[in-house]
Amino acid sequence: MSSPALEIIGLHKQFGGVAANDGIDLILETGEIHALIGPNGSGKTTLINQIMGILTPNSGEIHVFGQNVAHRPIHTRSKMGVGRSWQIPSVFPDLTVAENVAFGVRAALGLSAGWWTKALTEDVTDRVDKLLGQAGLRQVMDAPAGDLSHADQRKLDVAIALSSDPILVLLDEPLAGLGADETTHMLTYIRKIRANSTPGPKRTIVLIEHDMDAVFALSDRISVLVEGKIVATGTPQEIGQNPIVQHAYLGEA
Amino acid sequence: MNLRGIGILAALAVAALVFWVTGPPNQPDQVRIGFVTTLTTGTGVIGADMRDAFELALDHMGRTMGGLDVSVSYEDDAVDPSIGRQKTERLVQRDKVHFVSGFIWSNVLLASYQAATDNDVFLIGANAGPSQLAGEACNRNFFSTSWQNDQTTMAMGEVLNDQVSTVYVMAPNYAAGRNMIAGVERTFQGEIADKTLTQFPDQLDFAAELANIRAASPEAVWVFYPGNFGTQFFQQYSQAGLLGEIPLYSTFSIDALNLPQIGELVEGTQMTQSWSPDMDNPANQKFVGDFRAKYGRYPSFYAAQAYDAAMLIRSAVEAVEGDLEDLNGLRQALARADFQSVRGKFSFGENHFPIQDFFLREVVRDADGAFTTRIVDVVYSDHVDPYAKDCSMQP
Amino acid sequence: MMTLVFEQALNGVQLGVLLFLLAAGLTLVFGIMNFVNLAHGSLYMVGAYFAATFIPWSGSFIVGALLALAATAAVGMALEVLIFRRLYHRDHMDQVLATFGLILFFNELVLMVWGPAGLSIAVPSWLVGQVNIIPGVPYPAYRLAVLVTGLAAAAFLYVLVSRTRTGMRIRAGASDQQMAQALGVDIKLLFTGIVGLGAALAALAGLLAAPLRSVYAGMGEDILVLAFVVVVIGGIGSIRGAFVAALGVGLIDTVGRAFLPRVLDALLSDQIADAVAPALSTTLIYLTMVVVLAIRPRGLFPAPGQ
Amino acid sequence: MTPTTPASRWAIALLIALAAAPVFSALAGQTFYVFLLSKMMILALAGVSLNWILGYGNMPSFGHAGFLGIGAYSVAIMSMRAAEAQGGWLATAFVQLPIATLAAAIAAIIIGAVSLRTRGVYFIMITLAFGQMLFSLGVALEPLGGDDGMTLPMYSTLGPADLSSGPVLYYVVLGLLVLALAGSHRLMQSPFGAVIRGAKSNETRLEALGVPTYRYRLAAFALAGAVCGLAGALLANQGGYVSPALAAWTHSAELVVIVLLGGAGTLFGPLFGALAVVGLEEILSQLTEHWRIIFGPILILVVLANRGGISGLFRARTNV
Repeated sequence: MSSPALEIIGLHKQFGGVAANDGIDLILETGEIHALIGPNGSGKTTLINQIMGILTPNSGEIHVFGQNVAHRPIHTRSKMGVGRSWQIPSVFPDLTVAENVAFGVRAALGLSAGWWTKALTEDVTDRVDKLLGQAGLRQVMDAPAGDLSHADQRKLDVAIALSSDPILVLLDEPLAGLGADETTHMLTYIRKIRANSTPGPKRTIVLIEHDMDAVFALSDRISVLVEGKIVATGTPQEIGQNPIVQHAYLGEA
Repeated sequence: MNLRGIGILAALAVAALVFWVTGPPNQPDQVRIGFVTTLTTGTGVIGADMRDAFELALDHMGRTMGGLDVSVSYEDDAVDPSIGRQKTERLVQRDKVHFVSGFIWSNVLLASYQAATDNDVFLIGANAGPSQLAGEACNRNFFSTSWQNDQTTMAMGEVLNDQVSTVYVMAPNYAAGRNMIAGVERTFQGEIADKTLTQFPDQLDFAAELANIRAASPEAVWVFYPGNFGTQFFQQYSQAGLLGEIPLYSTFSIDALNLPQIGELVEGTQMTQSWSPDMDNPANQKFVGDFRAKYGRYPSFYAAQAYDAAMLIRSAVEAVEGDLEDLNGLRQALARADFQSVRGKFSFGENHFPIQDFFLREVVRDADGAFTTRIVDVVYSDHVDPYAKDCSMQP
Repeated sequence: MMTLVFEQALNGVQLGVLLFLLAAGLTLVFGIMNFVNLAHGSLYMVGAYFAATFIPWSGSFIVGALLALAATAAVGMALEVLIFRRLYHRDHMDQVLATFGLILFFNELVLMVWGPAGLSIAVPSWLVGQVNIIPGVPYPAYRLAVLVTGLAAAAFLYVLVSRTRTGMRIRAGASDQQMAQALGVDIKLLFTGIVGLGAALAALAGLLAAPLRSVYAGMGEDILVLAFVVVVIGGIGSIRGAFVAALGVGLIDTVGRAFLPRVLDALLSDQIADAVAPALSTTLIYLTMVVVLAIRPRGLFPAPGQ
Repeated sequence: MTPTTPASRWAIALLIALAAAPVFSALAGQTFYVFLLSKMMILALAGVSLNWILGYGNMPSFGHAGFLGIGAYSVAIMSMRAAEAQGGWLATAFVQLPIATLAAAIAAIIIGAVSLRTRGVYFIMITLAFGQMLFSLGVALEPLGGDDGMTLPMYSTLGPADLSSGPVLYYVVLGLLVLALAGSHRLMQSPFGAVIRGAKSNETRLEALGVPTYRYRLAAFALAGAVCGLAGALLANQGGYVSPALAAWTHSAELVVIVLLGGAGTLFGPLFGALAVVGLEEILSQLTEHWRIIFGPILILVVLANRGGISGLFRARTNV
């Protein structure tokens, strides 16, 4: 019996007097796309920051494929297969697009960053090429990331998240600021991500998104956060009909 | 490829360098002197005083020596050994000076002297007197118109022997400070009540130490706080109300530069020194009189030593009749010290440090109400520094 | 012995309040404008030079001091308008380089304007002498006055920042510049004012220290490093942190200097103690800072958002 | 920066000119410029090392001169021992320079391990504190002369010659500087360099990709300390003298100025910076002893111009 991709038990995170996450319990099965929705400030980003290890919880447990990682450093979580994108595209502006993606590729291949080898060796370029092709960024691979358009930076941000070949992917508003065409492209891209081009199980995805059409189209299940608590979890249909949700969140939309 | 471009740029750069390198033309009939001292930073006042005295000496000799014009470049060391070294190198290598003088600080002198002496350029130290140069590392091309660090405080130890049985000693924690304390300990036979080494270079508030002094209530306090340190120490000593209570002796801490600021506080306190403005000889009277007339203040001991350095150099240039190629002649003439020192009698020991008297002086007001110092007593006559015996001068 | 400890503690607090006056300006400018001002020590120096000029000229310590505060504030505001405000959004190292240039400039400028000899300020006649705070411990009246003035300035600053409209604007500027602008705060003017205030506090420290430490070129750097240590230990941007850290640093430095040699004398052989004590007391402050930062990398009172 | 940018063309031309300079200065009978240019190149070498952490990585050290001191004192101690033994293996540059480098590396690992827990201005201050501690240590070391420092009893030997000879030292320094620049280029194009440059702008993201940045930053800090120690060892031979003043924070500030003025995070920036700092000081100080009143505003103007130092000026010119 395999462990769930992600299991969160009684997670608390306090900022001063405010409980950003107030006793969160959540289980994600392998291959699931699970959306987190809720108003701004409801604790969604705080939650994935803790899964990634950027924030340390005050109490509670975070199990990734059966191991409690709540107090492990960030980089070890990446080694266990966690990867994330950022709400505001978080790229390395001075580095080329290819270099941006190469970090994760090298880490996934178990290569440490040597002092004397070239940055892009052959085994690395193959993967980099594939990732950038998938994201539609191959033609700009030698440009500094800081020079890209917002939409391209958004794509690059997701590509970087995938570069370390994670099997649990945390996507923080991947559609924010994108136009209609770009949104369509990104939705296809996210479906491809789940399918996982490399051999291995399907990827599990945690998706934070405000675009409800996209959320309902993509997700297998949805959890609703309000003031640091999960008030409802279920399939898109169940959530769409849940009166608490309609009152607390969708009703306002 | 841009090899040609690189070639052109390189050629341009080399041409610029050559132009730069050729520097000022060497004028043959000239005595060239470099004077390295501190003209900037918080202690620039000392260097300015030395420069004024050196200029006065040049005025007195009509700006010629042995029939040759004299040109002096004054260089600032900013109290940094590596800058002092660089300036000395430039004076010697590029400007081809015949003499280098100045040097307030031991560490700057020690970093710099070889740049001159190794190239047979004479270095006339006008203040710093580190034990190394007086002893094992004595050098045929190095001469001092000041003193060896230990001497003045050894004299102080003798003074204290006559007056007290316990003393509290205090100095900044750096080489000269520790040497000065060692000098007192060498001759003082009473009890050292306590010894405090304060932070160097940045401690300027002595509240903690002054409270400790009061608690220890020794018979007397002796301190070494040169330059700004002195000003600050005496102001705080006075504010702490210790001035009337515990007699204060000092060395190299009260000078003509800070007397205008602290004279009132330290009137009557005693110190040892090898020179005083009231010394009664014609050279000194002319020096002090003209210095006051030209600059409107008393010269400091730094100034007196710089003045002597200029006069020493002239005596040597005259002895060889302006033949600056005659290095042996110059060296022998320098060693004879055949000039009228503002200290009256003046001669060099084997190690090229002066053999001279050390006096006890005290702070007084002159006829115009300005603060100065006056000789009270002779502590040492014809004193030879304790390191001279370690010197075996190579001819 | 107890009286000596008490007296040394008083000395420590007195050094502490001087450091606080300097650190307060640094930490305000730092916390609000995110600006590293190495030239803050130059304002301390310029303030002392102004005071040493204005006090004899006006014949009154108070009048001269107030003129010096105003003049230094003006210098600070001029610097803000001409240079600082162009650098708020720049890399810290750019700010370091530019303000280091200012240090060089001001140190040379005072040498050229006031001469190399340095100046001194006499203790005002009504503060000459000692006060017996507790019987048998005569404490210099002037040092006591420095202590009281420093504490008063700290209290003034506390009230200004936490209880007044100006303080509200300052705090708004610190937490969110756009929000502050939306509230109708003229950010440019506010920032100029904050630098002016910091400059005046630095000048106050400079002129209070002058009768103890005299006035000379480069006096700012001797104390600037300590003030930065205070800011960093306290947590950048935190006035409260600066106050606590300043008193802590003042006490550790003074008490360390006063008692460390004896403690070491008792523990070690004379010779070793003589060699170790001064070196250790010199580095005590730095050691303290390293330990604090090793445990709390953002200081004792990290300001939120920093 | 590839070797075809205008800045690198100037830099290569400069290096060629530097290689030829001793010949010309010997012809002109002016050995002083060999001394001065040696010093300039040693500072450039120290600047190259500081550039790795301050320019490419976001580690603004204000105590870098401490490593100069460690390198210099290592040489002084070995030279003392060698002089007692009248030569021997401890006297050779092939032993002294690596040991000095290693000593600085070890110190840098210890200092870096603590300092790298902090960021930004905290990092500036904690490195400054460590630098000041090394300075105080030097002042307290009485057997080595305390604050007076000490004259090297003998220079590092190099086969039949030793580094007391201006031209020998000059070409050793030039060779090491060229090596360091080539190494700098290679290093920053390597995966390691990419991590250091990446951690400058976005350290969290790097960690989220599985890169343990602390280790890499510490390695960079140690490497920078080591090469600066090498520069210190050369500086001891260049002056024939060591003193704690080498480690004073003003010298750390000088190194920072060299890197920033030349252009932080550019390959040849430290070379331009060292040339500008040493050259300006040399030229301006001959105009007036108050030369800093000109030099200070030059620094301010360079910052206000915001072109990224001297390297940036070259870049800007090609855009016109």
